[in-house]
Amino acid sequence: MKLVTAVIKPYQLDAVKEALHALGVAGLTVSEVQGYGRQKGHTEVYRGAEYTVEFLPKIKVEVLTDEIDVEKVVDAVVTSARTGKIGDGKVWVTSVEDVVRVRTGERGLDAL
Amino acid sequence: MKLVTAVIKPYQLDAVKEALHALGVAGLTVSEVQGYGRQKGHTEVYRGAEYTVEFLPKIKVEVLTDEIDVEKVVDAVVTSARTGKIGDGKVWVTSVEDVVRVRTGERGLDAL
Amino acid sequence: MKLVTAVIKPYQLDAVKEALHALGVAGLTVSEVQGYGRQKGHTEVYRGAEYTVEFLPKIKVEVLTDEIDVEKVVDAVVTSARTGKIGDGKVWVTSVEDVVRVRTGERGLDAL
Amino acid sequence: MEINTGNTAWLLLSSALVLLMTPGLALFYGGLNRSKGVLNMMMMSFSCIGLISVLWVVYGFTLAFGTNDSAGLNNVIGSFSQYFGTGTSGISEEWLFLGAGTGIPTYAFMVFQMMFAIITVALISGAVSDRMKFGGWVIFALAWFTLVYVPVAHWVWGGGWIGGKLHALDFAGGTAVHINAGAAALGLILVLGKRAGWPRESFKPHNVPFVALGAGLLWFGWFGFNAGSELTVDGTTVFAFINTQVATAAALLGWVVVEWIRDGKPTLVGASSGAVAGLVAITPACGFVAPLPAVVIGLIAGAVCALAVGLKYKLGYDDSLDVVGVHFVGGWIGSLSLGFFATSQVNAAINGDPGLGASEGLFYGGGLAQLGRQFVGSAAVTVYSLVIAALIAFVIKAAKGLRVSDEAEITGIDVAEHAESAYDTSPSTGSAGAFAMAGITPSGSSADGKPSVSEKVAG
Amino acid sequence: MEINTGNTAWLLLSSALVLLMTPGLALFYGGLNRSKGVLNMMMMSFSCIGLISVLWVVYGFTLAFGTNDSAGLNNVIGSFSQYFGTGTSGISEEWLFLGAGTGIPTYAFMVFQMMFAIITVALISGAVSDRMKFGGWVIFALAWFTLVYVPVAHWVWGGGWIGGKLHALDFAGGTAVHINAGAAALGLILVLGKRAGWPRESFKPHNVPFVALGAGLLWFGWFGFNAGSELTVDGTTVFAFINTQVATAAALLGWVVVEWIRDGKPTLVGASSGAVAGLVAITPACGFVAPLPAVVIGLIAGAVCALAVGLKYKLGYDDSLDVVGVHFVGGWIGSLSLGFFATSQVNAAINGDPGLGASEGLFYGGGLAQLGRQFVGSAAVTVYSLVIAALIAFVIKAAKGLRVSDEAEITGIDVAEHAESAYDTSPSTGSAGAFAMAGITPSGSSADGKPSVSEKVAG
Amino acid sequence: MEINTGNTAWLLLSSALVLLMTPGLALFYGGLNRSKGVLNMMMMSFSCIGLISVLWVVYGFTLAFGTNDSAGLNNVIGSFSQYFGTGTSGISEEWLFLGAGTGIPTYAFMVFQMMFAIITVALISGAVSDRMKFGGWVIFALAWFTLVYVPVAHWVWGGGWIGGKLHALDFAGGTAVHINAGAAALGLILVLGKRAGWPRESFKPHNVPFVALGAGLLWFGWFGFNAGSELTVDGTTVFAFINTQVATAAALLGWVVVEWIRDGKPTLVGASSGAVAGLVAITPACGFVAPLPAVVIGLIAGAVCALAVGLKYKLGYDDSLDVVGVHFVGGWIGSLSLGFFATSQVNAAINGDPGLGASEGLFYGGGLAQLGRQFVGSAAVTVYSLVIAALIAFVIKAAKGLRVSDEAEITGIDVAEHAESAYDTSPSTGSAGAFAMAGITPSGSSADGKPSVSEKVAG
Ligand SMILES: Nc1ncnc2c1ncn2[C@@H]1O[C@H](COP(=O)(O)OP(=O)(O)O)[C@@H](O)[C@H]1O
Ligand SMILES: Nc1ncnc2c1ncn2[C@@H]1O[C@H](COP(=O)(O)OP(=O)(O)O)[C@@H](O)[C@H]1O
Ligand SMILES: Nc1ncnc2c1ncn2[C@@H]1O[C@H](COP(=O)(O)OP(=O)(O)O)[C@@H](O)[C@H]1O
Repeated sequence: MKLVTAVIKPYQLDAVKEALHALGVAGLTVSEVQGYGRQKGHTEVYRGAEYTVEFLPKIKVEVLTDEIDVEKVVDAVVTSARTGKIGDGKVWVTSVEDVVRVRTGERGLDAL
Repeated sequence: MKLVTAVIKPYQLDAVKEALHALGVAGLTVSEVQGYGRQKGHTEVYRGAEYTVEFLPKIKVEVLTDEIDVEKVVDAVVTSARTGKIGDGKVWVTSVEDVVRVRTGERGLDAL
Repeated sequence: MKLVTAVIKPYQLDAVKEALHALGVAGLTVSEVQGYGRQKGHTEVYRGAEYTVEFLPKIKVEVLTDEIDVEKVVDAVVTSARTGKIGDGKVWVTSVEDVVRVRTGERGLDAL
Repeated sequence: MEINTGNTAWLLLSSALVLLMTPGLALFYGGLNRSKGVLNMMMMSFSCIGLISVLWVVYGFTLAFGTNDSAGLNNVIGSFSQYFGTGTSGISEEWLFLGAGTGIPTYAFMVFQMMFAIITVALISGAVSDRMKFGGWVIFALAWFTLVYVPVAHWVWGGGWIGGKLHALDFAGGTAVHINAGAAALGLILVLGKRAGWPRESFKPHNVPFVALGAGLLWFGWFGFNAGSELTVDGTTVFAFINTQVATAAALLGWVVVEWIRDGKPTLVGASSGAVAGLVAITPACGFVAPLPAVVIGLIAGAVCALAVGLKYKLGYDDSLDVVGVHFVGGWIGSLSLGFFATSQVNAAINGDPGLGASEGLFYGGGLAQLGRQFVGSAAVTVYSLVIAALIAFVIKAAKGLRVSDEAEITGIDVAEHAESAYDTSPSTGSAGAFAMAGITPSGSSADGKPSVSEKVAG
Repeated sequence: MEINTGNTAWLLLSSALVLLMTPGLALFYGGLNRSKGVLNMMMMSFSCIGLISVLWVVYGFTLAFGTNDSAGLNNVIGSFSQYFGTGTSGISEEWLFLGAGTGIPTYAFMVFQMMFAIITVALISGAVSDRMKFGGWVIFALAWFTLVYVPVAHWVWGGGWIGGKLHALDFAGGTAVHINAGAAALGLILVLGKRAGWPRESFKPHNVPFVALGAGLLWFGWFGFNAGSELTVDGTTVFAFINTQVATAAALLGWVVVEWIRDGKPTLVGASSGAVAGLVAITPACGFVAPLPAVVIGLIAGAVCALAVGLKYKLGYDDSLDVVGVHFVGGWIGSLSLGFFATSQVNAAINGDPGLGASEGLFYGGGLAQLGRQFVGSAAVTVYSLVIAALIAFVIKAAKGLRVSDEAEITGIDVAEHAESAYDTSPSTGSAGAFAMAGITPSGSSADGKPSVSEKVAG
Repeated sequence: MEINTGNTAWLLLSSALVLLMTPGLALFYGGLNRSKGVLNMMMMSFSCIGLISVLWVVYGFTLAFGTNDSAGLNNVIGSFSQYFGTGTSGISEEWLFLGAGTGIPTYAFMVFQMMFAIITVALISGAVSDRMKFGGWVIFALAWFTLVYVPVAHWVWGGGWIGGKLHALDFAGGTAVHINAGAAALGLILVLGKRAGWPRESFKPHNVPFVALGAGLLWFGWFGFNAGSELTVDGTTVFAFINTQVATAAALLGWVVVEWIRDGKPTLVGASSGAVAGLVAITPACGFVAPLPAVVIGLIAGAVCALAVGLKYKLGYDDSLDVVGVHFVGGWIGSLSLGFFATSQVNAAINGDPGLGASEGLFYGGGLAQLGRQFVGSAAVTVYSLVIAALIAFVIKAAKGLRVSDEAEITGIDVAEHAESAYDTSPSTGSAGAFAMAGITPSGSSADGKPSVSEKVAG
């Protein structure tokens, strides 16, 4: 099994969720992160003084998926998360040795 | 070494922590996540209108562990996190190539 | 490619960011976590009564990197995050099968 | 002239209380709104304090409360010169409206009425949250104040046709303030349109303790609004005071009971909203009815408004924080209640000499006469305010000044229109969170795929 | 009757100030509580405003302040008819208690005392946070108000046995309000039981600025409570005012100094709590003692209450927000202080003609007489209120209406009893957080493994 | 003596309003600060209420407002004995300063002036946020109150040289309060130094709704501050009231317009700050100028202060929350404005008999005389307060009591100095977050690599 992790722009989460839903992905887990990258943040003015904000809010999406579906999942995420502007984020894939559904104790593909 | 990641119900964290403690696990790292899955959220009423809440708060627990203990750790987490109701979450295992303890620079098993 | 994950003390983030920057690392993703380990938290007093705080706030840093640079990245993080006191945290390395840059669809090393 | 220290102290105190209502309203509205628009919400109220105070001394007061030399014109507008640019020349100025007998300097009345003008305009803002350009709001406030509030205040209280000829009653502003603002809100949002996501998303209050505290401050200040409207301290003042309390309390109960029955749970937002509904409804009536009828008016207002806030979902207008459901509906309930409960036992000026020319209510032997007058007065203000508000909005829309961009609305109007965000606690500089300790400043403006303020893009 | 505009304005102002105290209390208690119960906490106060206001005009005032035709019965209860259903017929109503000399209409006194009744009941709620059914609270409030507050107010202030026969002093409510509410809180929690997790968990305040602001609003309103209790404006009023200020300030110092010595750090929660303790203690004494003794009373109250809030850990009752430690203990300190410091230099009605029948305090040459009276009056109210409160709680418990389920307590009483949660900032609709931008609504009710409101489960 | 109920009620009400300003200020300053120092910020204000109230009755009032037997000494200090330890003996005490004619008991004036002393000291605290030891603050407050506030109040209002000989005008505290506190703030921070990270980091407000609500409460309370300063209720009182309103409104507009032009966006923090700047500037002038000049004074103050808060970046002093930019600069604007706009049309005591000895302003035919006096009075207080404040700070610094450690500053002064943190919502006991549900308590003190309170370290 694989774990697909995506760091995306917050406003794209809805689109990503829909795209995964369309693929038949049953679940996912998201969290709040802050990203630092080519997209360089921005300056803010407070009482006439300027400040730089370096970290930008991003959403991390994690999806456990079948080996066979992994390319489809990655493609779906990449396509739906894309705005074409810098800072759209990264998607990466890691290998998972085992998955368990806590409720039932089922393992492997049955656990998804 | 392995990394055991669990997405569980918030109220079960105490039980999971105790179970791991009993196994002699020395440390763990937790974070707040939002889960989407079979457990479908719920509707809320505000001023007579209904709304659906899709994401549910979950806790992610990460435990670095010895290859040998990994099954025990997974079992402990699964057992202690179980309420038997839908939405109990997932536990998965990934392989870790190296671990370093920042304080000492120790590597591998010594770093745990 | 590799994913270097570090759980560090919050106040060390600046130093870690600088150290990675010096190495030419282009991006990273951080999140808030709570750690439990040898560093045992502390007691607090409220209206004369004492309480134990077990979890301590930590920062998780994730850096996707080239296989070749991974040792340098790990060393940079470990060195810059070190205060020498208990609770400095852990750094671990996992293998990543693929990385995609969402904006362009580039894969692998080009995606970093 | 001999100043009456008790009366004057009371009117100044009441003015201060009514001023406090506007920050209270800002908090109430701000708490009800989503957090990404709370500052814009509060800024709409604060800008009214700034703007209307100055306009009031320049031309508002003279047009509303000056006496026009032409008795015919005086039915519709006050004097263009009498108090223009404040118009009074010093401390020897006497109280003119009620004669020297009350011992109240004109400036005290001017500042008291100033506070009414401020909050009436601010009330409207609750309907337009999260989507109206701030510049557009300022223009709207200025125009509506001038074209609607000032003449309506004259009609109702300044000797104009509603108070002076029709003899409709309005003790503290059911018609002049609440129906007026509520109708304007409706007119404005019909042109402005809905928030993105409405009604699909819930738009729940982001800070309920603020809502409750705001309601508490409003309640406190409203004693000045209502009991202060007698201007002097006498038996009627005391009735206005106790009626304000019991009607509001009853309305709180009324709203909460409806929720308890309908939704299974009573809420603090409901209790707070119910209190405001009661305050609104008793406003026109407080100095004309007895306490037990006040309880009845309150109960009805609380229960009816609790149902009326659902109307927007049926009729499809997005009245964000229920200005129509609470102020317009509540104002009508209060205004009509006078047709039933007004009595000279409470206010000798009913049927008195020199009196208000109004009749006792239906339940006090006055027949339907007063009910009819109340209806006509309230209906006239409803139509006038709604139409002019819509027209003003239309003009501003034509000048592209009405609505923020979709991106700004999604990013949050606080950042988009004011370059600031309300809170900087958990993921920031607080002592508890890890981001805070790490010194990660939250992104005020979110550059993510949306246009943003002074974004720097590299490589 | 000629109305005294200064006196009447003062009493109305004081009434408004005392009304503000209840939202202030809601904020103070709400901030001290955990965030998952802040709305329930505030709702208990707001429901009192709604409920008690109405009951007061219907039967509370006549029973507390009406004069019973039977002089014997009048020792224990007021009139069943005199002011029933408000009982007064109009603006010609005269002031009855103190004769026409004060120039204050009866309704002004009625509404002033109404505010006292409201806050006294609300005070109790601080002891029961996070675990009492809201319906049970409403029943309790209704029953305790009727069976305890109303008669005790009569005993102390309405011509009943404590004020009228025993001649114990209570200027503004040490016995009738604070000891009374504190004893009721103790009686109620003995039946209700502890919060889950108490005393293991810390239950720290979730919003300390709210606590401080709440204390500030209480302090402000308390000037009406204390100095308003003279009803008219005279020299004693001014003493009551300045004593309120200096005793409260001294108590703030007293509490903070105890913390500084004992825990090494002075806290803002301590300063706020100390201020409240001082306000409580000076309440019965403010119109009978001189300013320097007021400083002493405040210092003692602050220091003793700072220690007294620790008692619950020793004795094992869970008085969530220290109603017993502050109001009960502080009330006793203030009541007994009169036995030492009461003086006719400040209030001519001590030993006067027509006077209160009370003696000078020990330090003013009056011996122990007054101290004895204070003890008997306070003890009687302690026992009566505690017992009846426990009995009421017992009956509600028997009807399964007292305590929420364990699940509801863990989930949070706001969601469980009111279907709302207080804040919706960081993980929601704010502009700073990523979840906010992504439009993730926080889960109001947490379905996780616990029963929840209208949970939909699929597959 | 016959008490005037209207006047006395007004002065007591005003005292209560001014008391409320200090918690309002605490909220305003607290909201402007970062969240990890909000409690320390508020605690500095609350400690002033505790401390100064008590000191005022003991020795402050007699030194400031007593009359020194030596006419020469009376230019610089009041009586050491007249009101020492409160000094008055009971309710028969008469009003002394203005003769029996006003009907106000001395204690009412004493408590009114007490509130001024409290807030003046508290104002200074805004400059030192996040880095001053709390113990050091307490010492500073005590010393500055004694050595600076008390004599300056005597000079300006108590019959001393500025008011009594120089005949500079200061209706409600432009010189005695705002210039005084602003200069002290500057003196103190020159010794205290900058916050770690300043000016590199932004130090943005952590809770803007608190800022706005704080400003609202300040505005409300300021009516007591300004209009109460006439002590009695007369025509001048009413001028002071309306001027306070319109100048503040105009200043709000002035500040916001500067922002709109300079930064492209008007902010709520700007509107709130502008209001405070207007309140400050109109303070000395409110009882001496007409409403339209008040509008002009407000506009200027709002615009100039909006620019003046940027000075610290140029000059390099870290005035955290802009006490200098707002209170010092605004105080000077208001004080000098009297040289232009003061007129006997508003206050008969100008040139009157018995009068203040002051002249009409330049625009009212009085030439430059009054402008000169205003300059001298304000400059004298500036120099005196700045120098003594710096000296006090220097002594405290020498005793190692001035500044917290770097670690404490980074961890957050709330935890370091008060062992508490302000909020406990999202990562804690709230109902929405997962950590909350999981019962994870946020770490108040962060042990991470920094020294911490009672940290337990295990193997
Ligand atoms: N090497 C990396 N390791 C981990 N996360 C990264 C890395 N580079 C970028 N990211 C994440 O991806 C986000 C987008 O990257 P950025 O360089 O700004 O834009 P883009 O991916 O469009 O070139 C960053 O905000 C950060 O969260
Ligand atoms: N494919 C997945 N990838 C990542 N996380 C998942 C996935 N499926 C479920 N989860 C996580 O597990 C939680 C529980 O899953 P759910 O389907 O609701 O219940 P159950 O595991 O009992 O069948 C979800 O809330 C989500 O956080
Ligand atoms: N086995 C583990 N798995 C995951 N995270 C761990 C583990 N052990 C420690 N950690 C993380 O590392 C942090 C520091 O560990 P700790 O034992 O306190 O100190 P040190 O690493 O200096 O010995 C913990 O707070 C926790 O977040």
